[in-house]
Amino acid sequence: MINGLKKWRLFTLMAALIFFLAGCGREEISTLIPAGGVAQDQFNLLLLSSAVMLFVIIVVTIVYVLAITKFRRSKLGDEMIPEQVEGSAKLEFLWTAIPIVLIIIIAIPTVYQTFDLADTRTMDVEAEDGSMTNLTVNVVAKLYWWEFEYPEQGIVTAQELVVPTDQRVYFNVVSADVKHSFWIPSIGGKIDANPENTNTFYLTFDQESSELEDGVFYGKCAELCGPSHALMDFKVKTMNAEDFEQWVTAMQEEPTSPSDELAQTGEQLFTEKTCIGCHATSGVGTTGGVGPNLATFGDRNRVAGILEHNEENLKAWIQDPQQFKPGNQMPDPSSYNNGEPLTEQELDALAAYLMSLSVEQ
Amino acid sequence: MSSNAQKSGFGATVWDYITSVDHKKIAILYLMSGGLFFLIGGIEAMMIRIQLMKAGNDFLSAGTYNEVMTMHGTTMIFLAAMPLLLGFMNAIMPLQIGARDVAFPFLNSLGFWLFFFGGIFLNLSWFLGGAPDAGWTNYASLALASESHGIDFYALGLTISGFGTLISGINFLVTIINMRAPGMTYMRMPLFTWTTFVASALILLAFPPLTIAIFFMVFDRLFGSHFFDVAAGGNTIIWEHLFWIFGHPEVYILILPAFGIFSEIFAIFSRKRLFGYTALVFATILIGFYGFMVWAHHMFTVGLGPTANAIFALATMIIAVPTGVKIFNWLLTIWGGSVSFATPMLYAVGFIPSFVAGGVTGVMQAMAPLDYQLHDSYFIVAHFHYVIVGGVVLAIFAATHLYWPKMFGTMLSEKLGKVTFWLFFIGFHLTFFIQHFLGLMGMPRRVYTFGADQGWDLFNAISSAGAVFMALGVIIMLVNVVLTTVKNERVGNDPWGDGRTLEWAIPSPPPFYNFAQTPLVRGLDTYWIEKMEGNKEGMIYAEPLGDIHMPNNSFLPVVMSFGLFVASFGALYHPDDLPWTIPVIVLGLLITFGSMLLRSLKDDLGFHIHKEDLIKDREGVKTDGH
Amino acid sequence: MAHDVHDYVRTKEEYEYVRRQRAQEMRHMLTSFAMMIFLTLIAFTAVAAGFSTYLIVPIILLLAAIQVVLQLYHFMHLSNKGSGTIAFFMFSGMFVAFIVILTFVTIIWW
Amino acid sequence: MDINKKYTPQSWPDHPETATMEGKNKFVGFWLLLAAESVTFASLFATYLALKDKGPSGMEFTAAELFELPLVFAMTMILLTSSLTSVYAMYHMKNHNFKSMQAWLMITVLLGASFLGLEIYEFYHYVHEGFGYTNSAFSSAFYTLVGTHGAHVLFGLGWFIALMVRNAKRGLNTYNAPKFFLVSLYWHFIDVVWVFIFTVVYLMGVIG
Ligand code: HEA
Ligand code: HEA
Ligand code: HEC
Ligand code: CUA
Ligand SMILES: [Cu+2]
Repeated sequence: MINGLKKWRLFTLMAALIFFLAGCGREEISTLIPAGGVAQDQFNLLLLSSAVMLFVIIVVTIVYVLAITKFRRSKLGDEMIPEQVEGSAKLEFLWTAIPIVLIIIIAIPTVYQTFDLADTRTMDVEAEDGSMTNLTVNVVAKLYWWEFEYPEQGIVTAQELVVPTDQRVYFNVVSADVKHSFWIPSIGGKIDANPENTNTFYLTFDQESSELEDGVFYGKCAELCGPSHALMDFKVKTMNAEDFEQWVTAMQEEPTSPSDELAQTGEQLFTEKTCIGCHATSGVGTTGGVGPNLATFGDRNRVAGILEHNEENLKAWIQDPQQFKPGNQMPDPSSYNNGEPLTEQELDALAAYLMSLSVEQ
Repeated sequence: MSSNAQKSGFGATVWDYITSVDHKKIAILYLMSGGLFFLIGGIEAMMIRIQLMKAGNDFLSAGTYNEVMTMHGTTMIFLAAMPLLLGFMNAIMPLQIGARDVAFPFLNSLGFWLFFFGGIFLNLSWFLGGAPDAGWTNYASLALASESHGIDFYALGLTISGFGTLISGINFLVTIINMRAPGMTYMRMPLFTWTTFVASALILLAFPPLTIAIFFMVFDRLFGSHFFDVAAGGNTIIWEHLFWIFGHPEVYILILPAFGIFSEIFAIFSRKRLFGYTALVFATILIGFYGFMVWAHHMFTVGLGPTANAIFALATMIIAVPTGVKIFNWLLTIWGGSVSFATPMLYAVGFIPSFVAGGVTGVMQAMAPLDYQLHDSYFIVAHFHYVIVGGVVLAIFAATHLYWPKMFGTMLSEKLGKVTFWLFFIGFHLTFFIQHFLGLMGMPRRVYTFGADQGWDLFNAISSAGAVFMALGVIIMLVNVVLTTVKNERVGNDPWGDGRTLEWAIPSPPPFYNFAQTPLVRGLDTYWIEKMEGNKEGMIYAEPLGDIHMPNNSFLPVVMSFGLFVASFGALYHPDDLPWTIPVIVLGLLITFGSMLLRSLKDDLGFHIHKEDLIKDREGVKTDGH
Repeated sequence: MAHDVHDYVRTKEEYEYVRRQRAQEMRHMLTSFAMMIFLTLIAFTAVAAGFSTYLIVPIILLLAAIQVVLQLYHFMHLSNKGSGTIAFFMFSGMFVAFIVILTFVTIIWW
Repeated sequence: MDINKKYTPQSWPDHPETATMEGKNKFVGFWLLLAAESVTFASLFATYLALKDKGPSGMEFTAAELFELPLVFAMTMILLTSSLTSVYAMYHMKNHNFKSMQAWLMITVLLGASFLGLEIYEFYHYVHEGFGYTNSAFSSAFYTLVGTHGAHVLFGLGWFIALMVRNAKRGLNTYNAPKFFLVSLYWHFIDVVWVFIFTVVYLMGVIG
């Protein structure tokens, strides 16, 4: 036999516990710790709707608990035949009307926010000098990596989105192959990267990512796109407008050759081993690269979006990319190195070179 | 299981079931194969949970995980939940309306075999080069890019079984429209019959878009068309629309019969007439109706634009109202009743909080801007397992206990039944409640692994632990079935004592012709009325005892379905440039259409049971089915 | 079921009467047919004559819809008594069909 | 029901198609199938409209250039007429005039076959011009929509013929009357669909 009351207590206990634990979500990625205007709006909707839903659940629970405790046969006796009640128009009206009211309460902000978040009219507004007043980033999703182009600035980067705080940033999102979805949980809800059309939306970033434990916000691909869908991560660096300007200027400069000898060998190898055919090393450019632009590789937080950023992992990645991201589009060394794996020296050199690629210093 | 099993040998029994057109035997076939697929889907679920139990686990590889996850969803929805419900509809609905069988017994059998061969075909993919791996939603761009034949197995398998389901839907509709016993007006039909009716109507109108979408998929992948090929002007969003035009009604196809089952249970075990019967009926119809106007809530993030999103968001929220009407009417049915907590009622009582929790998260997802965060995260996984497991699966388990005596003539053990319930119920909440928070903490769905740096380890571990409880519950249920069948204690017409509708007025299991005389229905809960008036005979009859006309058994449904099965193999390997594919397609279609032609040319007039045999039967002398 | 064919033999007068009834009904059918042909002709000429697209499209769609009604109600006898349920399902089907097409050509596309 | 029972025009029921329980069931079931078919064709139409004139860059064919109305107009007239002839067949069926019914059915089949012939010619012609099934999204959608209708016509013809042959010796009874009635319903439905294909695909295609 069930004891409704006991169960209910258990439930509240569990719920309380879980709400406590929920606070432990990481601020780099939790929608419960919004770090941008859009996420904040959505979080507010979450709170509002949770309150309404909690109300619904409480009402149902009260009636429910009373019903199953008061009318048990063990209390009423086996012979009792209850009155066969047909129904009640009054009650029917009541429980039609109240939910309608509740629905209206959540419907109004829903409609408002739907239009507000889709409002990209100011995207193409030009300032007097012909430059754009707002920053626009073209996002291209590819099997398992992300490319970010800044058309106005003439630069392109990959895997790490760099954006200024406290202003609207507009995004044009499209896919180069299968469908993906662009999602930065703590900054705002997602939008799909479709192969057939460009989707447009905006986000704002309120917090500088350097304040975070990990130094970056986490971005995710949220649409199943193949074996490595789970690994199609990207990172977001937010900085104040000034730092951002600096970053853009640094990106626009032609990269200089590294001073370190090992890295210079690496640079050579990078050309010899045809890496350069897929990877650009200059920040100036447009989308369309076969592989990620590596101009900022030294500043990265991760290798290939997932591995901790150190030379060990970098070398392991170059030697066997499939091991880390099954099905990704970067070939094995054997395919461009006469069927051989790269030697340890070659790897060291390449790693040194790649680590030297930086625009932030 | 059936009484002539011992009499005529195992082979004969099997043959009898394979060729049977009796709705009760077909129901058992549905139950067995649906149950089998449920176990397969459940094992796949366990594999998912094992893989996700800790960060960076390597129990399944990335590719395999996608296959397992896809097959879990597909199997559970198409091959487990729906067939199990169709099984109960088959077993019970004709009895509830006092019919001798469904309107088209032959098609009933055909519907089953199409489903069965479709399901087998789909699952053969495991052994023939890889299962489908693009999710149960099979979105077009990924599905076209997928290299193995898995997607083709998905497309062709679901085509075959989809035809089966459509046929069953039409069959039930016609049965309910035409074959109700005298006096059984629409507003006297039991709620399970009503929900069968509306769910069948949804099948009728929702499966065609799926069939067409899959048709496009087959042609794109196997015969060179370009519906979804963006480079040639195609558009993958068409798949999404067609899939969800089907997909959303589909979830109501699942939940409405579950609602029906619970409605019966609440009335029986509260010993009380359903509160607000009329409201329940209209709520059912409304849910079915709205079900067709909300599909784009699965596509809020696709970029359809704010107008479409707003309209579909509002339309979706409305569904909470008729559903709420149902919840409250059930509560008021319990209220003032005499509630016995037998196992079916336990499930029904467990269902209410579980389903309400799942329903309200659904409404939260309907708020488009909020859904931008929730979509494709574990929040969604939590939502739909709350409504599906907390609604549909609990209903299937409840119905298993409730109708087992009616179908097999013996009661499942109450004690083991309650153990199953508690294990499953606790495990269910443990597994899925926490997934809401995983979603909110940024965990996307359909990920085969996650890094230790995301902060999701603990909750995933808890979730996996919960799944173990569910598995234990299911295993105990299997034990229960075996023990009960071995013990085989026979029960009477109305084993629960408080049966209200017609199916409880006849023996358990019913004779193969159901009602020797068609009953006369005098009101809602007609058997209850007779009982309360002290009618010793059980029912009042609308006709004198006379000869009964019955349809013949037939092997043709198996052959027809098998033909499509064969043809599908031809189509599947068609793009591989093998010489035998076209002949195999032709051969398969010849088998199917040939047997269709045979069926329509050969007059199959059935046979009669004579009055004398009926009288003998009533006096307890068993007559054989054939 | 066993007992559903009722044998009834009409008297001569009754028989004559139903024959006449049917012949008359058949004449109605011919009229509907003539109308269908006529409507098709109008649609065809409207297009052939090359009026403005915005004018023609609604007109020819309307003409097609009228033909559907004629087919359903005259040729297919949907109005017969006892056909209420099937008419309900038929219209539900057409309703779903309508929403699908409507959304595909309006709000749902970019 | 006795399959060998003979009827006279006087004893023939008013609604032979629904005189038996089987007939009633078939009648209702078939209408339901037609409701499902409406949604099927709606899906095809919606897809066609979405993909109209869409193709790879540099695609040659668009609806406005491709279609030839006179041929399609003739096809429309033929199919409409066949709808009428099948009504005649049902008229005779109700009067229990088996011979006339068979004759009108024959005419219906001939008209249907000529429709199908013209359609095949039309397709052949397009393919010959280079507008093949695998050309573009537009061509796939076009052939699938119109071809599905064509397949329905073909199936209808087969059904007509099978019934006519099977029952040639047997005459009308309440066992086969529902079958004749259903195939004629089916035929009308096909006609309705064609009216929309004519309007939406061809007429609206030509105006662009
Ligand atoms: C049985 C299956 C079932 C059922 C019954 C439901 C019921 C509902 N679902 Fe669910 N849903 C699924 C199965 C189901 N769903 C599945 C499988 C998916 C995911 C598919 C995939 O992507 O793989 C999904 C996804 C899904 C989404 C898409 C999310 C996304 O991917 O972004 C949405 C969005 O609106 C949604 C909404 C709803 C709503 C509003 C209901 C409503 O019907 C719920 C109504 C019930 C209640 C609200 C509770 C009772 C009511 C009251 C007590 C009255 C008072 C209440 C209020 C005023 C709120 N569902
Ligand atoms: C009817 C529908 C249904 C049912 C009943 C279930 C039941 C379960 N589901 Fe599933 N699920 C879906 C429909 C369903 N699911 C769908 C549609 C998806 C989406 C797929 C997609 O994204 O494409 C999904 C996805 C899904 C995911 C997300 C995967 C991902 O996004 O990566 C998870 C993860 O936890 C999960 C878990 C479970 C669990 C633990 C159960 C448990 O309730 C299962 C309980 C059953 C058992 C535990 C059976 C135990 C059996 C035995 C122990 C056998 C004994 C053996 C013998 C005797 C032979 N499901
Ligand atoms: C055919 C194209 C191709 C070639 C050749 C190629 N790569 Fe790559 N590379 C890619 C792609 C595609 C990715 C993105 C993989 C992913 O994340 O899914 C990638 C990713 C990388 C990354 C991780 C990028 C990041 O932003 O974290 C590094 C480092 C890298 N490649 C280095 C190399 C080196 C060194 C070579 C040559 C020795 C090389 N690549 C050759 C295609 C190529
Ligand atoms: Cu890209 Cu998932
Ligand atoms: Cu839905």
